Amino acid sequence: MEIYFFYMFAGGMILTSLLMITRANVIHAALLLVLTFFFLAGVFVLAGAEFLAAVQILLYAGGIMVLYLFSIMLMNVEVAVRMRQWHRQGVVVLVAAVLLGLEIWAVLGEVEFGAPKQWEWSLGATPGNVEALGAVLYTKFLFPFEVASILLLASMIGAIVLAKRTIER
Amino acid sequence: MPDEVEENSEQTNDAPDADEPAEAVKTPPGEDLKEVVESAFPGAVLEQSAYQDDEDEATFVVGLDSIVDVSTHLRDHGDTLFKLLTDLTAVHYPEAENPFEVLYQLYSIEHNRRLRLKVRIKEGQAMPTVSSVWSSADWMEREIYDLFGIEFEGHPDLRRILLPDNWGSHPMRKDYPLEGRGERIYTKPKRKEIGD
Amino acid sequence: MDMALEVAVAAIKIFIVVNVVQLVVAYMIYVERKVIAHAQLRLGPMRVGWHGLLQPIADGLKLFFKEDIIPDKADRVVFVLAPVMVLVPALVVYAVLPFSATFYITQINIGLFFVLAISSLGVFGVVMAGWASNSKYSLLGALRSAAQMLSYEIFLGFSVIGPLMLAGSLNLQEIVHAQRDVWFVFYQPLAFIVFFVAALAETNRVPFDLPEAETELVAGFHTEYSGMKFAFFFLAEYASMMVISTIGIVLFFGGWEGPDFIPLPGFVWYCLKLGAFMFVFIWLRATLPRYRYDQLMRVGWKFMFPLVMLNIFLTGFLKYLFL
Amino acid sequence: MVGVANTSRIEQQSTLHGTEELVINMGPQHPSTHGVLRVILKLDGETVNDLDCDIGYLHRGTEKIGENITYTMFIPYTDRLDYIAAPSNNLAWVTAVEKFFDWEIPMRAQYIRSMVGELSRIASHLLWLATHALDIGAMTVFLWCFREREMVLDLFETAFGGRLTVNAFRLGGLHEDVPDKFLQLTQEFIDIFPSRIDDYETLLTNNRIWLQRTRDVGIISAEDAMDLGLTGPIIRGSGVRWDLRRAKPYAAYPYLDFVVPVGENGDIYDRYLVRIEELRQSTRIIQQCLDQLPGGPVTCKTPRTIKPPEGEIYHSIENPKGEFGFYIVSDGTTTPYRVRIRPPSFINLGGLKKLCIGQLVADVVAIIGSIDIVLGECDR
Repeated sequence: MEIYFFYMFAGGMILTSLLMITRANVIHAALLLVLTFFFLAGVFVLAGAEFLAAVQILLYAGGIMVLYLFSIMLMNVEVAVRMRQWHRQGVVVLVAAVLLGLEIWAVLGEVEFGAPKQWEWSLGATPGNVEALGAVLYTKFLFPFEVASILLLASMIGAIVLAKRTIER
Repeated sequence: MPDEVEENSEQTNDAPDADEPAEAVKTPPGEDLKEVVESAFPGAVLEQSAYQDDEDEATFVVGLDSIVDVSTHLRDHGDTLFKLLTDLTAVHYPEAENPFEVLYQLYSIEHNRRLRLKVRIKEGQAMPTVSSVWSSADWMEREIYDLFGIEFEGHPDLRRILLPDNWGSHPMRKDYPLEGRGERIYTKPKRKEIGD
Repeated sequence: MDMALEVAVAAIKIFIVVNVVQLVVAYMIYVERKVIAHAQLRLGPMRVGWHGLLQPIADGLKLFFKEDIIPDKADRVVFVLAPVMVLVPALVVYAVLPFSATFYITQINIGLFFVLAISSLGVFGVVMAGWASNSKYSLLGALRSAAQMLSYEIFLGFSVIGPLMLAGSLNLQEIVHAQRDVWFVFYQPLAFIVFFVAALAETNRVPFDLPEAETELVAGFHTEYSGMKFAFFFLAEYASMMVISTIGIVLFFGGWEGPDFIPLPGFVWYCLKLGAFMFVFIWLRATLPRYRYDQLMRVGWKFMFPLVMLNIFLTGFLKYLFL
Repeated sequence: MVGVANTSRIEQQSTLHGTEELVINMGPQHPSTHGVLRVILKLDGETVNDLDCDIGYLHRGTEKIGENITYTMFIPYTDRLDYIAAPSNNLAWVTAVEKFFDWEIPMRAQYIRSMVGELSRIASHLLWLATHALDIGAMTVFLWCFREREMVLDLFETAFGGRLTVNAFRLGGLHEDVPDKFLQLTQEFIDIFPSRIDDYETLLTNNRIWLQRTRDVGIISAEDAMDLGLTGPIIRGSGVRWDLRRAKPYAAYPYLDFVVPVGENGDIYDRYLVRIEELRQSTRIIQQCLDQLPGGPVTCKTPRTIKPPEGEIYHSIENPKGEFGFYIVSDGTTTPYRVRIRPPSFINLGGLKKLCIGQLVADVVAIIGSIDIVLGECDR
């Protein structure tokens, strides 16, 4: 049963991401990206990481993507739609695609296919998901966690300074 | 009843009538104002009148060229301080030599006085704008332009204000027909941008 | 077989909850109209049924049969999807809300987090509606609302951390159980103030109803909507009011539990508390003027944000000392 | 004529790059433009960078009509100017025409004129408060104010038979004496009204949100107010103690005792306070009128046909919205040669641009509300 759900979510993810990169209308692309996040969250839930799933929706879909939309809406989408969408980068794209394909092939070669028995199919049953995450995050990985926070803080202050200069000018 | 009345107003400006009776018997209304104007611009007041010698109806006829200077002077001079342009309008006398009369109704809050300035102009003659003297003239001049067709030179934004842009005539003129199809004169919408 | 049964039971529960929610929402609108009317010396709806009791049904029918207008220059797909995107998250959240000790659709151990995550999606519908309408009022409303809802989501999220620290769980049932003796509102008054203000802002209620401030933006993001699509926005607004009230009740007022000396079923307690919350919402609407956009942001970032941070710090400190 | 929107200085420019200013059209069908006012706003985000008003949707050529009918026939037309406070307009017209003559208007008529004038001020200020509060989102005040406005309209009905367009006065006095019931009902109204004003103030005056929305918003200095020709409560809100009822008294105002309230900062809140105080002062004036009301006739002997001598006069009164005046040119016939209405709403609205630039779009609504315009008089 779960495997069907997995294929459903994974397939949806691939489909929506493909649609996303081919849309001329930026708003449509952004909305499709939100859908992609949803499917990703579904996969996370199947993998038993419902905290991660909720964070995925809360932060990426509910927070960051709204900000994206916010700034996109301020642009003149009609003008953007009429603009040229395909830039002459075919060669670069081809090279990148071949490289990516090779990488995927190499990774997939390592993985055993068949029943994924190491995955715990559990929906809300495991007790310690959130607790375990918190415990690990604040003990073993405290230093990287704090480093990441400071990095984000620095970038936020930088953004504010840049924006403020524009306003004052 | 009237005699029980007490004046508790903190109004600062009910005084000017006090020194009036002694001299007002002889001098026509607005004589002191005329002196203020004449001291700076001799001969600027072409005519002086007042309805029934009412102080509030004092009227000066001023020349087309001096109206802006006289207005500025009347606004700024300490004895007049006509800071409020109460009203700005026009009257059409089709038979007269100068068929349009443009009126400036001034009021001084400090001295509680009124004064009316008049400029008589010919058909097609443009008035200088006083919107640099009183900002309130902006819309009122637009209204005169709209309803009488008098142009104001130097006006920042002279467009029709009450009637649609493509209204072909000026209805407050006396020759504007009151009924019939004559009043419905259309012109194509003409985008006239003055000051561009 | 078991699974089929489970699915069937869940489906029945979902069916009940969704329908009851819609009916309750319809009558909440009725109650709001009545309460505001009486605050304003009017009678409110009086014509349909006894004291206008059937008014919500009549309104619903009217909205069903109204002509559905899609503006010419609108982005049709997004325009049609937007009301759905508003309503669905508002209803999905009901999946984890505990209405009583026994009546709920499901309980998951990240319940509260789930609620916050899903209700944060409502803003998409609003932004989509505003943009797809291709109208300047709608766009302004959507921009305002996106900024407002995003900002206040942060305060809402932080304000629930205090009670969470006391309860030690994200599971809504367990949070309720943790308040058997004392409601958290007494431990966490600061958090409750911030929560309540953020709740008003999240649900676009007076004094934070800027996204649909009718005297400035006509109707904000849903200016161009009519008929059933408009009804969806309406339903969603009131449904999320109920959600946020329920969260408030669960976090601060002991959920469905009442004092022991008054023997009332849990569901009745829940309804009473919900009614009280709703009444305050309506009461505020009848009393207060509207904040301005920049003032709203100032209230949020300069007043509520420090307050809620102080609350988290204090809670942690005191918990460390005494527990 | 129809179908073509008027050009505006402000037009939307579309570019892909760079900051774009949003041009929005507020009105003529907009809930808070108080009628058919169209305001074109150029916004940078939510800040107003430029503003242009498009008026004239309600232009009926009242001045032109005035040139072609007799002086008496014009009284009902004045009702339709500031229809929120119709008796005030009647008062302006009759006092203006009476300035041509040296009639002795009976004191009873003068007192009733003042009284009705103040009632119409109450009616107008109540409608202003109602809509102004509604614009800022306080919905309850709206209906509370309408409760009292309804009472005032009932009073008009008792006295003159009309509610909105009252046609209250005649040249030379009143058409006929007011019924005793009117005086009695007015007394009743005056008795309860101050407590109702307290009710409004409870909801607004010290309300933090109301203060935040109105304080330091739409500030206009006294000098600027005079420059823009603003009159009435707006200029008093800026601290100029000037009221035509005091400066150029008419009707029974020379014999009445009242205070002219002024503000300090000239912001929306001060205009609000000034108008609220004017409501109280109007109540006081009406009380004095009722107490001092003399007996006797209500109309003087007037000729059968009103033929003012040749000449021109300007006369204005303190309407609820500001200085409302008439400039009349008489050519000695029964119809005026020229009637010019000095419309306070029109001229006050001209100051809107100055008040709004640099403010937020939400403030534009509040500022329009605080100017208190009525388009019937603005467009004439």
